[in-house]
Amino acid sequence: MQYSSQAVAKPYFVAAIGLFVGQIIFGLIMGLQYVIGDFLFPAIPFNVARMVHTNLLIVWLLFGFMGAAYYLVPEESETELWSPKLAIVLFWVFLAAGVLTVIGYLAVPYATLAKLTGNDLLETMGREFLEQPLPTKLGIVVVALAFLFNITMTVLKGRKTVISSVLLLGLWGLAIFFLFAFYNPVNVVLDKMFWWYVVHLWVEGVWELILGAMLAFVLIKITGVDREVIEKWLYVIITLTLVTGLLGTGHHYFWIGTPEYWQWIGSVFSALEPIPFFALTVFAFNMVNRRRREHPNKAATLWALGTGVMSFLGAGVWGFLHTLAPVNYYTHGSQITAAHGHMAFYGAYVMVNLTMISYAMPLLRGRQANSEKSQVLEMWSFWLMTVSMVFITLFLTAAGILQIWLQRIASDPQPFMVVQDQVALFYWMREWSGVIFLAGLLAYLASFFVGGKPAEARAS
Amino acid sequence: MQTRDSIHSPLTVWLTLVVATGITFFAGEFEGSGPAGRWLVIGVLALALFKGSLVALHFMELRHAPAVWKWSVLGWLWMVVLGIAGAYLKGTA
Amino acid sequence: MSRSHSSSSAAALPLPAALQGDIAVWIFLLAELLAFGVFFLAYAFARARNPALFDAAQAGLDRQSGLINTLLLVSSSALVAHAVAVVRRGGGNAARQGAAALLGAIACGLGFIVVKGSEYAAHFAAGMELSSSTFSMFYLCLTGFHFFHVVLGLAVLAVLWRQTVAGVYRPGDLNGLESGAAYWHMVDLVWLVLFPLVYLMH
Amino acid sequence: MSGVFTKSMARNVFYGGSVFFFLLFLGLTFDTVRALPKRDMRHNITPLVAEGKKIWETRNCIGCHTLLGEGAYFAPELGNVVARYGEEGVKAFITSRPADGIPGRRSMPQFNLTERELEAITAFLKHVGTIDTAKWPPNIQG
Repeated sequence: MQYSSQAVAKPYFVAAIGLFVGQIIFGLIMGLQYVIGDFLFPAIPFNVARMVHTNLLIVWLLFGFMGAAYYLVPEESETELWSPKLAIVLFWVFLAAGVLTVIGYLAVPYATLAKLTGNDLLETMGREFLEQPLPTKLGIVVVALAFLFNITMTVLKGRKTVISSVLLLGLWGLAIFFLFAFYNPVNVVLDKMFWWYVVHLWVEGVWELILGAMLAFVLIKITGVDREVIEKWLYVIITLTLVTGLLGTGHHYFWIGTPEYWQWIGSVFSALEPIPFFALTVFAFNMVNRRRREHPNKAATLWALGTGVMSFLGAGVWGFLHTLAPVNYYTHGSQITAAHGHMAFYGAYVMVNLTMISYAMPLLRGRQANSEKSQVLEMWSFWLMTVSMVFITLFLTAAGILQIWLQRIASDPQPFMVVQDQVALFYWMREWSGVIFLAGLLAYLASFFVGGKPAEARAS
Repeated sequence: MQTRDSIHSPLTVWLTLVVATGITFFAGEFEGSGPAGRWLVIGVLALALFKGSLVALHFMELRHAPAVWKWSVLGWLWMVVLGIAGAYLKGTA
Repeated sequence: MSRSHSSSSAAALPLPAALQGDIAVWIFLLAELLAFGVFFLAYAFARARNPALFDAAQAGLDRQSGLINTLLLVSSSALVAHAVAVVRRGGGNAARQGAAALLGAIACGLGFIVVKGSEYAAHFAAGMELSSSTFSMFYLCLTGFHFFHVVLGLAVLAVLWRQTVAGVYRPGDLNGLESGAAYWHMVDLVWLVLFPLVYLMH
Repeated sequence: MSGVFTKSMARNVFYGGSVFFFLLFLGLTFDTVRALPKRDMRHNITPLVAEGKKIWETRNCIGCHTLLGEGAYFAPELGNVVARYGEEGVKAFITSRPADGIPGRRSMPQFNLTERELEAITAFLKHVGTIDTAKWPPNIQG
């Protein structure tokens, strides 16, 4: 850690992991509700648990991105952060907004929360991933703008590198596309169309820029390969991302009332969307193979390689599985979508955050890498979480295929709930995989506290 | 003194392309249907393959580029044109 | 490893295999070719399912302008190739000759825009739009997607022309010119497949 | 694989390519917004339907159900529910939800909607059912 202001990233990482644990706990609650329908009903109905699960996911990933930015921008720009104090203030504001929102979800019925928080003034609640009350949404915008101001000022007064500029581009894109959350027309088709600007252009657009920048930074530090090579490939990968991802938005415009030409454009371009993830994996392995130093932090290297592979599998392969219109006609709104969602989010954005945290946390605590014991435990957590996520995805895919057959393809299609009862077995197996995932996560937590002599840093 | 681009100067390649385009156009104009028409369309597609290869090999100078780039572009051209021909024959069958 | 070779090398050594232009551009080209290729095959198979509709709608296309556009693009491509050859050879008025060739290429490109634009104007006046029929969707998507690539290509050629006039490119150091040329040839290559597919196949 | 590979060219290709495709995306979005009125039955959106959408949102129905296939996969698709059970069927189902849920079964909360609110939510779901979704879902089960 070359600049003292990088220490600001530490609370962000801690909060990120804390909220991550919360997200997984509510995921387990929901997993159980899938098989024991009235578990915790009416105290925490499924929709409330889901809001908490999905909102915690987005918030902790944002905490991770902000922490990563606060860590890598000073080092990339070779100058102190513009205002560490502002970063700390924003941390508490964002954490407070997040916790209050979750409490609001859990404490009062959603309709009451809407009335209490001025939804009548401007209706922005009640849409998937955008359930936050108006004050929280405004809080997110304020925090995002102040954060971006803080980071941009740091870059402007320091060295401009490709990594920091790509990261900035991704973060500014994130903030700008979030503004569409305030557009909620009565016309359902328009509402859905521009809702996808927040969701798709995030996770299949600007978030991939952030992912690329973070991974490139970690790879430069771990492998010591010179910056020129890594930054060239970064540009190529994010070019492929935007070239395929922008028109790839069309694969969300198949069945929501938008014209049918999107079925062709959406299918063709989203079918090419796995290419940047494949290039990312080849890039990551290539850099690690051509490494010019043996970095003691083996865990972070494993996370970096894992990010490439799992994002290609989850977002790339599982995405392609149901992105072509004729296939999507049957899989739309089924468990196949849920399977893709889980592995894509974990493989791409959870893992890149854990890569960053696994690389930066030891440095923030004053050592090059954790002790051998701690890194072994961390690698255990990597495999436990990754393999259990693969199983969650496989079980949901199986449930989805069976669901589609029974409910949509069979000669005498059965009603939704009748089908759900028949796929309950897969939901049970998914729940057990979820428990193992939690075990992996707890192992990850433990790895921070398992002491022992830190690995002496051979290389600089 | 043999330098790379003097073997096929752009002029000769250009003339060939213009002639091939003329032939393609007149073949396309022919309103024949049935087997004769079908063979004409295959001929047109073959000409497209020929013209495409000319542009790729000479204008894009792929004829002395590393094999991976040459065969990816030529491979693309062949697969697309053969795919079109296949779809065309399936369509008219 | 900058690939520098001087064209005035006395012995005609077999020159090392060299790619025209920058690899970054070529990766982008292959992605574009892949997108166009998938669209072409989608068109071909959609047509196979409904040849009658496509043939009837195709009759409404203006084959003459398609021919003129092909000739314009092929000539423009040749001029760009000529410009690259001239600048690579170097010598007294290489920059001037190269710039002139590029200007010719831009003129042909503009010609393409005009011809294609008038075709579109006629179609739009006749009420054709993206969602009026499968054929119109494919026709506008394919030719439109290509049309905007020609527009982008003209912008690239304009930059290349300005750089050539300024004498930026010299033998052994014309990576930008070669990259732009490769992109422009790709746009021509795609049209060479698109023209028979959309205009002539029936 | 010899050949020049410069960062500046990679940067130019990035900016050129992404701006190009973003403009294409905007153009297509503009065409879509222009072509929508023929498909989204916006002329049928009455104040009652608008009120229904607000109830749909403030009860967070999307937290369990899917609407035109988008949302949560815990409970049935509601885009075509009025076609499946009819308006009275939908109202009866909503009003008859037991407050404490059904033991062992996935349970829908009792929202205690007023008569007006019931009319509104049903009108909203009826309207959504008329949107031209290119013949999705595959059958009445949704």
